Amino acid sequence: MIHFLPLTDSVPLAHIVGLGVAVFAAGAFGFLVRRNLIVLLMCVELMLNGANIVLVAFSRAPASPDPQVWVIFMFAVAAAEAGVGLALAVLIWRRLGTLDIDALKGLRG
Amino acid sequence: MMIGPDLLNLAIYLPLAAGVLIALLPRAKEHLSGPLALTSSLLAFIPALALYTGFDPALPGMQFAQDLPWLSALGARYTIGLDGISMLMFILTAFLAPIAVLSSFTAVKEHRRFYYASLLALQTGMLGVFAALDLLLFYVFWEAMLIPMYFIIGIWGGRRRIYASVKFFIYTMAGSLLMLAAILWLYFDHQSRTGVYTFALTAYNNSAAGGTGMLLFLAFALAFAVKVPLWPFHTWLPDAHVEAPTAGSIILAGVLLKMGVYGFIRIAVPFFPEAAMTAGWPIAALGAFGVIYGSLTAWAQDDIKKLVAYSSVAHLGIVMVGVLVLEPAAVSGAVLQMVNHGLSTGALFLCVGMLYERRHTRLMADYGGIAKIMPAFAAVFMIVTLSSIGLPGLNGFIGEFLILFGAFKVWPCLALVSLGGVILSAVYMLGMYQKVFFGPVSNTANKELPDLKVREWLCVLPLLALIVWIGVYPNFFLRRIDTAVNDYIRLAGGPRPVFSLAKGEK
Amino acid sequence: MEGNFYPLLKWMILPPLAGFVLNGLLGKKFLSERAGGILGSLAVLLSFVFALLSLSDLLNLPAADRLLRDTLFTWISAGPFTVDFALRLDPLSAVMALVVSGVSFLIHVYSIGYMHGDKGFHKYFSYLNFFVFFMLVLVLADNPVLMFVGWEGVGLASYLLIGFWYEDPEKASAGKKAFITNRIGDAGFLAGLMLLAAVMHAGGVYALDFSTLSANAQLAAGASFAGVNAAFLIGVLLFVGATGKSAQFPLYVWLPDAMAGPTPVSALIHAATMVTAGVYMLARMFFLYEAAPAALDVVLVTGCFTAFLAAVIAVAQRDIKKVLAYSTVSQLGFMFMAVGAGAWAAGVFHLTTHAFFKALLFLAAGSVIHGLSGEQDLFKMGGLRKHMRTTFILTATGWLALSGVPPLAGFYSKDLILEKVFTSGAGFVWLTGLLTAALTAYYISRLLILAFMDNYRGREHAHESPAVMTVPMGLLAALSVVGGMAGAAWLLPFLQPGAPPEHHSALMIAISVAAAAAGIIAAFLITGRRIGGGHHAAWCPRSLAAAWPRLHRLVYNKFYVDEIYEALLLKPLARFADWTFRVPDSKVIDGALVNGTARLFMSLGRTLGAAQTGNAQFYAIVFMAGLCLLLAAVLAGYYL
Amino acid sequence: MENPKTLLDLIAPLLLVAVPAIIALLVRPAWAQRAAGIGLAAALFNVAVSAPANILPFGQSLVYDPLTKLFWLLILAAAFAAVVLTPRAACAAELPANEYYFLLPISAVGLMAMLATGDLIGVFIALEVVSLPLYALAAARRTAAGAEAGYKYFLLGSFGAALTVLGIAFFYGSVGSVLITSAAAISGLTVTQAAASAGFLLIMAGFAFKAALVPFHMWVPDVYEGAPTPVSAFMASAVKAGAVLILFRLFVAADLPLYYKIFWWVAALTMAAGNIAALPQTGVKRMLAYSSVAHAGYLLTGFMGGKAAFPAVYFYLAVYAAATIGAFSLVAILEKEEKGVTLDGLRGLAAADPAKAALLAVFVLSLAGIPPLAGFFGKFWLFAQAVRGAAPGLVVIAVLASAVSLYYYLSIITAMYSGKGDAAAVPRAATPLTLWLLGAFVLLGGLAADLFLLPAARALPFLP
Repeated sequence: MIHFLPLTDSVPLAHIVGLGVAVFAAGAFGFLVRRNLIVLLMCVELMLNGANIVLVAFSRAPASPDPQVWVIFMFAVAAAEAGVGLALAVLIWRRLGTLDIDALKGLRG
Repeated sequence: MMIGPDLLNLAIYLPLAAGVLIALLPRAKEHLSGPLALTSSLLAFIPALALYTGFDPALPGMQFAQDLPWLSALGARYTIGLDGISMLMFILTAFLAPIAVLSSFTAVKEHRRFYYASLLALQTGMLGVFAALDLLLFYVFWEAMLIPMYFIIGIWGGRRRIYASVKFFIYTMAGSLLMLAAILWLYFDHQSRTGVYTFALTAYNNSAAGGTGMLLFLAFALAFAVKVPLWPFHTWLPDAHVEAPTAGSIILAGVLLKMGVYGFIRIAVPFFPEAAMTAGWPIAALGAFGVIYGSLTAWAQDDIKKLVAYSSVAHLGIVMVGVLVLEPAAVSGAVLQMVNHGLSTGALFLCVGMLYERRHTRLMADYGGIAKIMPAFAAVFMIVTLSSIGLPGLNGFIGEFLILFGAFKVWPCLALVSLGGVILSAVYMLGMYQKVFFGPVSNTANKELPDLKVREWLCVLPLLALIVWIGVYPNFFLRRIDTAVNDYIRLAGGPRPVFSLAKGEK
Repeated sequence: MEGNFYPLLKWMILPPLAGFVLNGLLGKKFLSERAGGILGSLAVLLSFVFALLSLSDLLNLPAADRLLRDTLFTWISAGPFTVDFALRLDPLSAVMALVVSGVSFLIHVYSIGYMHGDKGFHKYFSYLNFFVFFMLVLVLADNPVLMFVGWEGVGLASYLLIGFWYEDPEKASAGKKAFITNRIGDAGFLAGLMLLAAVMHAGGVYALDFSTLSANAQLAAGASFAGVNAAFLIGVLLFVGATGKSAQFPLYVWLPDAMAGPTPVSALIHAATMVTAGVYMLARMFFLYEAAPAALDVVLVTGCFTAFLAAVIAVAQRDIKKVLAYSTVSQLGFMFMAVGAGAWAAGVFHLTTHAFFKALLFLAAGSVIHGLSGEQDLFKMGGLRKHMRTTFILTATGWLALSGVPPLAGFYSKDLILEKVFTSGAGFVWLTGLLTAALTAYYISRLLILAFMDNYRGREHAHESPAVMTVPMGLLAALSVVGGMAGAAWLLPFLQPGAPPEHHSALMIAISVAAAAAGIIAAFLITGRRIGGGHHAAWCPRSLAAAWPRLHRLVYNKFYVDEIYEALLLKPLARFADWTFRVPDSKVIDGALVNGTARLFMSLGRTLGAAQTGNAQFYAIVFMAGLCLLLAAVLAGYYL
Repeated sequence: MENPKTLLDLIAPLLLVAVPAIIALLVRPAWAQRAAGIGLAAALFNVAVSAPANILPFGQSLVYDPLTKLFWLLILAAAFAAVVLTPRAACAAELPANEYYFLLPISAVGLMAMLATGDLIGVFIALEVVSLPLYALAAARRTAAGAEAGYKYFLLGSFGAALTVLGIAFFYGSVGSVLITSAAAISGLTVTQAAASAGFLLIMAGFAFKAALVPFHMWVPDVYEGAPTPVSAFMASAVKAGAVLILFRLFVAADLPLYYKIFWWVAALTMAAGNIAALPQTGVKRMLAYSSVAHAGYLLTGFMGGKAAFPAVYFYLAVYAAATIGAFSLVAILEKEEKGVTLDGLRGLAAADPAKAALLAVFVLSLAGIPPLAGFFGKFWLFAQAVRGAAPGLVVIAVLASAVSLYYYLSIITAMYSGKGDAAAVPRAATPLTLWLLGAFVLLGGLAADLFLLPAARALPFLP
């Protein structure tokens, strides 16, 4: 098996996982408190990347390169997501003239 | 064709087929829907009658039975057949259906195709309930019937028809849903005991005891009690009756309510004899209480239809006493009383409908002195009223009498309470009759009302004939249910011990 | 089954049925008034003839074996429970059937004249035939259940005929009152039958015909229900039924109101036949009472009290029919006294004689009313002996018979009853009976005086009734005269073949004659004092009224019994019914429970809808919160 | 790869959908619907006639076994119905036809892939292939409401996706595999297994979001209401079916008693919340959205029966999808404004257009689960699974919830069949044949439940 990205043993696994989770949590927190739609989009990307870090970190534990490949897929997915999200944001801007999430309350009840 | 399952199927499905045909009539032929419906329901009566005459009262068990595979993945089968009790209900349904159709000819003017299609579909549903011997099939017919009835009340009903129809539908369906859960439990329980997946009714006789049996029994009992309707589950009935068109009321009172009682006889009690033995008295007590309660509330009405509706609560209360007391005479009486109530209350609704068609009001206060204007109608109404209050010589007496005499031996208190209904029924029925028919013609709008027309005579005469027939010669009908009644009592673990009359004992 | 099969019996009940159907269905359209009347009368005559034929056949049998039976079909059969549609003719039912069909026939004929010109003529005769049919079913029934059919059937006929002129709301109400009051009694009757059947079934006896019941009466005597002797309870319950039908206290209130019906109906149903059904029933079921003497005491006391109460009320009434109605109640009380004293045959004897003279009196009253075009107030009559001579003579016959003047019918039977009561040892009852007898003589004399003596006080032209009315009355009058003697000689031994001949004590006879005489004299003294004075305003009952105004008002208003029933029973019950509907039914069950559940879910739905704010971040918060909960649950699953 | 026919059976349906979808993007708008429809029909036919064997040309990544066949049949049929039932008028007026008929089949391809793959990464990627077109489709009308629906869906969907990835990461980290079958390994009590279990729960939450289970359901009413009605139909049927099936797969793969307990509560809450929240609704689309939430709860009830519940879940999904597509499609045909049809808007429909009213009544009554309609048999068999799985309490809740639901289902029928009203003015349009077929299926499907239950029972061994 070829290790694409050999990680040194000096950084404990838990730290890397912790970093990923922290990034994820930061994104989630931002998602819950920020108002701007673009910022929310960025927060989602942050969450996704945090999850990716965790995934990559685990390529060390079972000692498999697979996660490193999967993360590439995830990047693609995230990029597509960002594309759709931005397009929708443009549409929102055109229709509502604002990017404040509080404006998105036409559908409720 | 031999008198057998084919004929049974014909009687069940002919109305539905005709209903579909009527629904598909082109708009230009809408006027044909009524006559077509009448023809088909009359045609369906012929096989039903043939079955009744071909029924052998001496044979135990089901006759004209058929058993075909249906949903093999579930173990559900298409099993139908009739015993003495269901045969009687079956013929009652087939008998009332043409009358209901005929009563609608002038009353229903809008969406006639859909109306008659609903009525005929309803007929198939009701006949199916009485013939079904497979639990799933029974449940399907049982619930399916609600849809056409819901339409009949909701579309062609009175002012508050929507409220009434939705209430009717939700109330009765909600009651039945717990039964569904109980059916499922039984189904898997049976499978775990025997390894066989089946819904055959016969497989479930005496199928659970103890606390489980009681819970399951109550689930079934609730479903049936709502339909009966047993106090305090009755409040959907007055609303449904008042708002339903005449035919709907006839069917509702004549057949639908009987299904609740029938459910007790065919399912709830034989499935859980132990629980029924324990819970029988409280439920019958509700019935007896309902006799008094229904009579009192009927007395308080000023709307004729509502009065009749509440009287149904009273009538069926006494029937429930008869069914649960498990005494041969009482059970026979209860079964016969189901028919009697169907005839007399059906006829009452029919008569009220005739009045309503003429004056468009159901308030007693709007009438008075009708006997002078419509003497023939008054006579008919009188006979029906008397039948309803159980005058000897007419049908109502036979049933009440047998129930009371049978029940007295086991539950004297309940019989005596129910006896109070004998007095009260005279109070409210004759009070109503007096307000409507006697006295001077105070309201000028009533002066020109025409008496019964030929079509209306055709509606009431068969009912009157049966009312008298059953009163004078009930044995014709009783003979055919004897075996089935005994089967029922045996399955129910009856008869119950009679109370002690020994001297010195209390 | 014992008894002789005798298919003729059914022919006794069928002609009136046919008459009912023919007159009812075809009458108005196809039959003339005369034809309808004749048809109705003939039907009953036919019954009478068959009754006579049957009687002669019965008489041909040896005295111990006098029982004829006719089973038409098995009526009800459910499990072991079987009731036949069977008729029986024994001396008791034979007498009753003869009285019923005979008196009925006469009254039918009378009615042809009385109802002449009425719009509902055919309906009337059809109802009358209907009544006779059910009355004969009642009389001839071979089991109490079939008897109950007749019992309720005659009640229905009574209801229909009381409310015959239904356009008058009061008359319609009177009919309803009669039916409902009777129903209360009937419920008692049914309860008694239920207990009787239960007792018999418990003893393994499933047949309910009278012979079987009689043979097994000891079963009832040996059983008990709720701690009370069953035979006693059955007896009392059946008697409750009898108090309804035969208008005894406390259920007598319907009978005076029942006078709203046409007068021949009052004569037939509410005097001669139907109201005596209770007495007949008790006589029929006497084997039960023999097993429960305590029940007889109840009958005796109730009969006595009713007889006295009704006689007192009758004293103060102004309506000629009301007087007769209360008199009927009172006389029925006498019959029950007889039964209560154990002398059912004496009761039936009085029943028979009473049928004659009371029918006569009613028909006479009818004749008066007919002659005065509907006037019923005694105070507006007077002097009719001049205008209606035949009627007067006939009424006077009835008067003497009812008063108990020998040798007319009433004397024999009433005297026999008092004697029986006395010998049974009920001294106080006997005394009350005697007083009642005196009162009876008083009020009927008063009626005679007010109506026929002095001068005419009314405005309508008074005229004598036609022969079609007076001839039947004449026949009844004849019977009222000879009925007592014939009965004493022939009827009593026929009813009770084995019984020892009566020993009439001269003292007894003297006392009762004295009582009657006292009543008559008092009436002439009090009521007749002003005869000839022509001063109408100061008419005699005033003197009584003036002497005891309060008492008079109390009596005149029938002790306010109707009002008390109304206030204590009917009104509260009706209000309770109303309340039941308004509060427990509409508000609690339907309102709070049924619709309340619906409302609860609806408001829950609105709350959930309100939580759906439209804010995506709130949605995410719920998402996260829920997820955290689930995660906590998972981890708890591992670590707890 | 031993049998080229098998490989073709696997690849061909995906291509048969995807290629015409791309063609739909390129042709004249008028032809786009036909292209997409023909593609889906061809794929459906291909799947129907194929004889799957459990052969793994791509390992667990793409499997074509009898189970897949059943999944695909359901998804393709639903997608096909959604495509052909999109009113032509709606496309001409508001929807960009080319994009619409491209995105919808592509989403269907995603669903097919999602249900054919055996590893979680594949499932996730496929899920994104499903979701991304849907975000766009939800906003396809480019109105304010559409944009709002699209963006909300996008935001919450991405949020859920991120959680799913995190879950996959932890699952992989603990178990060392991303195969669904390896979920069986989490039924221990070690720390690792707890982490795996938590991760697995996160994964399931992602699909619970798509399936609209409480508490992940809150987007559903807003999005269904704001999205073009045919898109709502697709989401409520095909997408929900895909999500529920994958959820079922995960659930039975883990087969963890703890999950049974959790799902018990989730099912109960979902049924209750969905049905109760639907009660006061007056907009039919929103009502149906809540109804679809409730139905997810019913489906979860069936999960209590474990693996053997599959035939019941499958049959119910088929019946539910048919009724839902039918109902939404009728709303699509009837609606005049962006907001869809209100109850008042249905008033008098029966008089104006009896055929459509009757069909809508059939669909709604089936959703309500009233015999003899297929919905009843579906529910019956579904609840039966819960009883078999010893969860009778949940069945009691389920039947009570069904009783509550009757009210709002009936309100639709009542509106259609009462008097004259707004709908009386609706021009009578022809009722599409597909709608009749759906109606016939819903009407009679229950009596022929064997057709679904027996093949599904045969496919049972292929469940992990």
